[in-house]
Amino acid sequence: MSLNIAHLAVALAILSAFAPLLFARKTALLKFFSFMFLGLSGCAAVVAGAMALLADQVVTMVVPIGLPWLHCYQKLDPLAGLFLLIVGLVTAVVGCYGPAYVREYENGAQPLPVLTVFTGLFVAGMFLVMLAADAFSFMLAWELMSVASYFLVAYQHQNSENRNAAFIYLLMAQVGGLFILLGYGVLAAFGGAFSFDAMAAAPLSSGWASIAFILAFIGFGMKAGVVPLHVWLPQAHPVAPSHISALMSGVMLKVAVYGFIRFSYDLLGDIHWQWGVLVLFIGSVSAILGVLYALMQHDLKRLLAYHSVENIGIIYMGIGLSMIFSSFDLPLLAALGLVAALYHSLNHALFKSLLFLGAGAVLQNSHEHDLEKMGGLIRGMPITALCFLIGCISISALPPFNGFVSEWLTFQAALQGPAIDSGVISSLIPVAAAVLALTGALAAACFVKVFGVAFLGLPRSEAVSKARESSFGMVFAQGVLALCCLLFGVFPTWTVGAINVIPQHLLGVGLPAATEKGWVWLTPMAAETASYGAPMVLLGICLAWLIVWLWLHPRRRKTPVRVGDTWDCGFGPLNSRMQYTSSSFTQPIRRVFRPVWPIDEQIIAKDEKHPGGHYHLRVGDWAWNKIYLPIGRILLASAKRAAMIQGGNIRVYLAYSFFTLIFLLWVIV
Amino acid sequence: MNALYLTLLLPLFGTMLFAVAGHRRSAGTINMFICVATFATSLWLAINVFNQGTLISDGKLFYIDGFNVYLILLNAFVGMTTSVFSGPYMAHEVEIGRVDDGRMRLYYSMYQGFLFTMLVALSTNNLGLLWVAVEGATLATVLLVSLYRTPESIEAGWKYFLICGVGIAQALFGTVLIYFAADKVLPGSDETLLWTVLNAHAMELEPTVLILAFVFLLVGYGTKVGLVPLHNWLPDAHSEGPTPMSAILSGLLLNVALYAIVRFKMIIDPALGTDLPGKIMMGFGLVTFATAGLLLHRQKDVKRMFSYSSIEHMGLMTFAFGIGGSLATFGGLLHMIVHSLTKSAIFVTVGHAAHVAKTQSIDKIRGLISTQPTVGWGLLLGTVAIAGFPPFGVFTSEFLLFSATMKSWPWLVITLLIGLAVAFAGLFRHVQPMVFGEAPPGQQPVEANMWPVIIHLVLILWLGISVPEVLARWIDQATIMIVGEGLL
Amino acid sequence: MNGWVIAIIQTALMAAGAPFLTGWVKWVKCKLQCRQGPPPWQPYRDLAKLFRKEVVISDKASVIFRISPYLIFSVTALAGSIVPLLAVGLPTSAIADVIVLVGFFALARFFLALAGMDIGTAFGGMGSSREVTISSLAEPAMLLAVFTLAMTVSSTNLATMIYRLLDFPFQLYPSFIFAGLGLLLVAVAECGRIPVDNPATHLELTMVHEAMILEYSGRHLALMEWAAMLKLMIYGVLIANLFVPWGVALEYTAYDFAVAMVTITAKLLVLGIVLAVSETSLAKMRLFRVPQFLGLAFILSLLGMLSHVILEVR
Amino acid sequence: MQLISLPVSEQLILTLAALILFTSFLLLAQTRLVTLIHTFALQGGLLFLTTVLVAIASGRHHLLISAALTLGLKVFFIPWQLRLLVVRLDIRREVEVVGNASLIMIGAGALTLFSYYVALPIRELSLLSTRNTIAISLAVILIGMLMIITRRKAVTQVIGFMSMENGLMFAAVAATHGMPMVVELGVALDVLVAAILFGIFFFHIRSEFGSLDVDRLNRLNEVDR
Repeated sequence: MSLNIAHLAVALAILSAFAPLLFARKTALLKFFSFMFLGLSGCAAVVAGAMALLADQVVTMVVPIGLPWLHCYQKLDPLAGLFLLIVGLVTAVVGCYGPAYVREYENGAQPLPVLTVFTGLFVAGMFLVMLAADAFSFMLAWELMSVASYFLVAYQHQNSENRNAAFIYLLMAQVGGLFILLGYGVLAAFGGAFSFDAMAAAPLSSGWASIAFILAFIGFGMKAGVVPLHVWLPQAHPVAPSHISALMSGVMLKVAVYGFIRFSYDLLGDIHWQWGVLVLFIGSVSAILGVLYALMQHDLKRLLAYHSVENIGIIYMGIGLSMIFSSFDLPLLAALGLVAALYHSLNHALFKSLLFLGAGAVLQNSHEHDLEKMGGLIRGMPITALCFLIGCISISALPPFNGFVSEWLTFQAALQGPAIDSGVISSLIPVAAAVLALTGALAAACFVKVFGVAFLGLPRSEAVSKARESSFGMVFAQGVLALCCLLFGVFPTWTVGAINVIPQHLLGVGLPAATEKGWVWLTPMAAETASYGAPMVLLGICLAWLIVWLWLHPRRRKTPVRVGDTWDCGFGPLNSRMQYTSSSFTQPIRRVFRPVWPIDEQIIAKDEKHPGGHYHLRVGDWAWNKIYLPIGRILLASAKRAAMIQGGNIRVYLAYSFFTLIFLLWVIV
Repeated sequence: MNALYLTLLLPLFGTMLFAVAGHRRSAGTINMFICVATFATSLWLAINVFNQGTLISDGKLFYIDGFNVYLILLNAFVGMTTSVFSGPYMAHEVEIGRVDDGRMRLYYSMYQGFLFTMLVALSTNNLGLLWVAVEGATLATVLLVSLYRTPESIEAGWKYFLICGVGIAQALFGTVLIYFAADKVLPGSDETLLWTVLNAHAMELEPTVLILAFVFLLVGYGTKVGLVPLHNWLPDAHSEGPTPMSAILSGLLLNVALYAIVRFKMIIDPALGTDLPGKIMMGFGLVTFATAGLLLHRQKDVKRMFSYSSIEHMGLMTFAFGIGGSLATFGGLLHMIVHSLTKSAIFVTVGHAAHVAKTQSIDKIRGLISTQPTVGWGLLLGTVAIAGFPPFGVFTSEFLLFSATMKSWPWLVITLLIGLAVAFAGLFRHVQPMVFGEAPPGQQPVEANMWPVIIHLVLILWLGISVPEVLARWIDQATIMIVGEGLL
Repeated sequence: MNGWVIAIIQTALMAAGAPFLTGWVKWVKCKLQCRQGPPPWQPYRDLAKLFRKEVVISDKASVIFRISPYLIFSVTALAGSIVPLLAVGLPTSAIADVIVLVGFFALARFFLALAGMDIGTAFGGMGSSREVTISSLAEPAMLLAVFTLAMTVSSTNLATMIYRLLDFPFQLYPSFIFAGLGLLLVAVAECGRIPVDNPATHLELTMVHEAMILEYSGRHLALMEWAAMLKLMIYGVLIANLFVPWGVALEYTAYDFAVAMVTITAKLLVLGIVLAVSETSLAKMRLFRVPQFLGLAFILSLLGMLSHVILEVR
Repeated sequence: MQLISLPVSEQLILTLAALILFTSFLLLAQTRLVTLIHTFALQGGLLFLTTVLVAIASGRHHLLISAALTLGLKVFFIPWQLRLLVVRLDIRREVEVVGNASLIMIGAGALTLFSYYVALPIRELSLLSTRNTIAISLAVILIGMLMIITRRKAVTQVIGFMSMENGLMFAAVAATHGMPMVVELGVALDVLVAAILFGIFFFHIRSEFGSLDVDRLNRLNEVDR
């Protein structure tokens, strides 16, 4: 049943891609049908996912397509269900958001049907990845997802940065896909077949298992965007249409996480501690570098993209912890780490989509994506601002919103480090916890900057000052996500209770104690070890607020608030250029962590072009400068070397033939 | 067998007809009809083979089995769709005055002549005749390569002629050696060079002669396949000839040459008892694959670029047949089909693109999608397909190939992987700016017949999502024939 | 039910005592510097006056500016409610553990910094920028310090931590020395004391906390100030009760409470003196020296953690 | 195996083989075009003789047709056509400079040795004396290739190519007593067409590049210039 609904979701997504083409000329109908089907498909996926997750059932099916001896295996289990739910939720929301948002593209340079077709295919690809239960259909769905999203990134291809970003994206997607394929190849070679069941049963030696793991780690990491495989992410996400960025950043990265979990827990099974250490290390590095790079960005969507790197890092930290515990035969703790990672996947999908949708709303209404030119948007777009604020609080991992819960769970897992029977590892794990703490604090700093610079203060450009609230659909979509952020933050026990079946499937145990104290108290290990009463926190804040308000309210009548000018030190009226900008806000952090970024910073004194002087700042990416550019250079140099073979002289060509012959004759004799 | 004779006679008739009447305006249409008829008869032939199994002609000169029949069908099909494209394309060339009547006669006549030689090469049972037909194919196309009479096209033609001539001469020596070996087993027989006979007596042949023969055959036919470092003629010939020519060269000729190598390998392998030929082929395949991938980065001419892509894929197929084993062979055979279909579709689109932009230079082709969306998307999707992205069929065959490599030569997979990534980057960095972006001022859409492209892309899409049972059984038969065991 | 009442009373006590602690530090400092100084209860007078005064709000301010004081105070008060001032085992302490406590501070700071940026002055942005920089460095150091304790007692729940520390047979934990020192440094930074910040000046080059609340007046300013005092109080109680847990009431008897009351007062007064002495003897740092200061805190906490793992486990 | 123990016909074939190899060396060394064409015709003649001899000695009379074809094509038609072209293109007197001629000759000698080395395993299996000719024909083929590689004139390259073809035919005739008829005919047809096409190309190259120097055909390349 759940699988049928999931297939319905896929069908609806494909329908949303192609059915509206019947109305290719009538934009209104095109938009309506496309996004309606998309939304319905999302809803169907949510239903299917929830059924699989809550009913704790595994449904399988064989579809007779694909290769003759390798039919397409489909399976929906709780793990797939959770991620199906995540994808479906965001897709459904995007279905509400889309029609109003794509208004911008109606009369643009590119035809709208291109956008809707590939959006549908993209979503269908993501659904199919979750459902695939053999390597072939997995790769098929996976690459469908990659290619479709490539076209979406390249949608506004009249801009060169779109083209470049799309190229880098597709290139890395291709490489990643190949790595994954190889990973499956190892398993299939030992398991004798491509179905997941056969692979899971493959008798792997420890060395081959590690090779398969590394391949999968790189492959999925490429898509998930862990450092240093993240470089496509900050390029591709900003240039895609915002609802696509929301899907890509919020959901597609989760699909990679899903694949990684599926591969390492389900297919490989016997986990080595070295893998866990690797995942934890890369996760920590991604988290900290992601947030540090995010801090330095002033393009709103690029900043959010770097935050995706950070959050994926946090998810990987959870997974890494889980792997380490699992390898030391501590399944309960392993379950805790896994639950934390899964929960964070859900949360990140929610708040990152919310933030991207907010950024889209800002972009649509002010045509501005540069933080340096924003400001004061809260006055024109109050509801968007409120939703965005909720997103900011959530992603900064502040109670009582959802981001906090999953980070808290990750902390709890990290603090159980000493349970491990190895001194070095158990002392390293708390360090990871410290990194997580630093990440969280820096993320908060970053979102103070984002919200403060974009929505508060004075508008820094004309267009921004005229921005008005978006239409109902867009606001509604953001509202839904904001509400989800709150609900998943305030009622974590229910969520953890539902997610619990996944570690039961993968590791054999769940977290029996997590919800034993009732729905108010989240006690992952035991009540005395740690507890978090999220509803009580919300209640407490409200209560405290109420008391203060009741106490102060009478005074308000006595001495009403007087509105006056801002204090300007007596120098005359303030203007928007006196405010701290995005760059200046992060200047202290830039000083503190100076070596982290390749910085090109110049202060140009007054000259003709810049009568007021000029400050120039460019923050690059070391991964790009030190890894990718050299690879590119090596590639081009070797291509140049290889080109010598095609020198143009026919006598040389014939000499090749001659010497090849001689060589071969010499070899065989 | 009648189906076969018809299949062979139709193009032969076409060759003669066009030698006289190729310059007429209706020639393009007639050409198309002949090709359609050829395809129909080849389909008939295929159904015959499918129903009755292997066929052999009375004089044992022709022999149709599961291996070659699907290549015959493929040849006829690609020949047909390309002829659909070729008519309007050449009419446009006449219009802009690049070719005159005489050359049009030559063109159509040789188009059919080329198809004829290809079909003969595929269907013959006599290995000597195989050589004659492949050499004939070179001779038929060499003037087409230099059809435009520009210095570059003359140069390309000369290189094509001489390099292939020298190469193919070596193949003849290989054939002579095979004959020499067989002569000892079956002295004085007229049937000594028949593949069926050789295959039956493969175990009795002298291994030391055979390995020597194999080297010559590999270098000889390998020159036609485009194996590095014997490939140098290929990009030149593809880029300078008329585009329909490039489409069938890439789609057919290379396959046929590879087919020849595989046929010989089928005889040589059992006699030899070692996998030395396989290893040599793998080595060639890898070197070819890697070099072509790198050279993709240095292209300035769009047809030249796609010809390097053909070299790359031929390398991959050679590698697959070199590995041997049912999985790799199945993948290699499937790859032959999907590569032919995709590459000819790409060349068709490239032809239109070159007409739109009035140049073949990559730097000057810009914004195809905004000028003519069908051409732009066709080129982009074709490139996506050839780069091995699902849901297109190239992915399926590469998937099989990778799995096979993983099974027997796991470490080589890394080379393949790097090669694929490099090749992909090389293709896309050039194709992207051509299709995307804003069109240069004054660029106008041209009359384009995109049906061949659409049909090909739909077919490879179909093959990517689901390989039909019939085709799979067919390929499996061929696999059984080549390596002795099937997959199904 | 009993527990809830005690918890609320305890929170109220905390809130009520906070201004005194601030005043006490100031008074001791004045004495140390041989100045007359205001009496320790001067902050109460200030707050009372501020609550009565008119509120002037900039016309550039948004709703964030208005709700921030209430939110910050509520959150800080809630944070206060989970710190065991007098007794352990109260129901409020189950609401949140020490990680959530840090989260509360972060939430308050988040809005504080936003409020600073809201009216669009240079001062506000400057203050916010510095505040988030300092706190983002202080937070990990603090968590690491607390984690050392949490690992020792294998719990992150504050009440459980204190309870177990009291329950265990007395032993010397070398890690606690480092963690305590680390936490002390963090507290100094977080509460905006010398040498990181100077709450007593409004010198634009140095101010952090004051820059953010520069635009506030009347009861809003009062709430902000009070929240800051409360924060100092919470840190004081935290350090006092975590590292010197004796005296905290384990059972809810009048005697125990009285003892707890006396001991915590004494501990806080001593802490206040320590703070005053250090503030007197140290000079305010340059802003870009602060990371080094916090780096020291981080290293201390890390050493604490490592010495726990190396020396104390098994 | 003693030479003396062989029948006269086979002794003759071996002698002819030696002569053909010798003409190959001559071709390699010859710099004047017209003489080169004559030498090529001579090689064709030797091939014709061999074919006739084998046809008579082995009693495979269809080889006589093959011999006739060789006579027609290799001895008369192609040399005649080449000579005609040389006259028409007015390059009779052109002398081709061959760089480092002695080195090339040493190379050709080494190739002969190498061919012998390669064919050695076959030879050891042999019963028939004619099997030795495999080595000779291989040497002729390789020397033909060497000639194509070292010469810069299109005409010389074609002669090299045709001389390779001669080596092939020699192998077919001497080592295996001729290929099946249909193949012989096909090969002959191909050679004929090729010879005509070469002629067409000479004119094109000459008119587009102003010379028959193939080193000038270097526009199509991937190298930065």
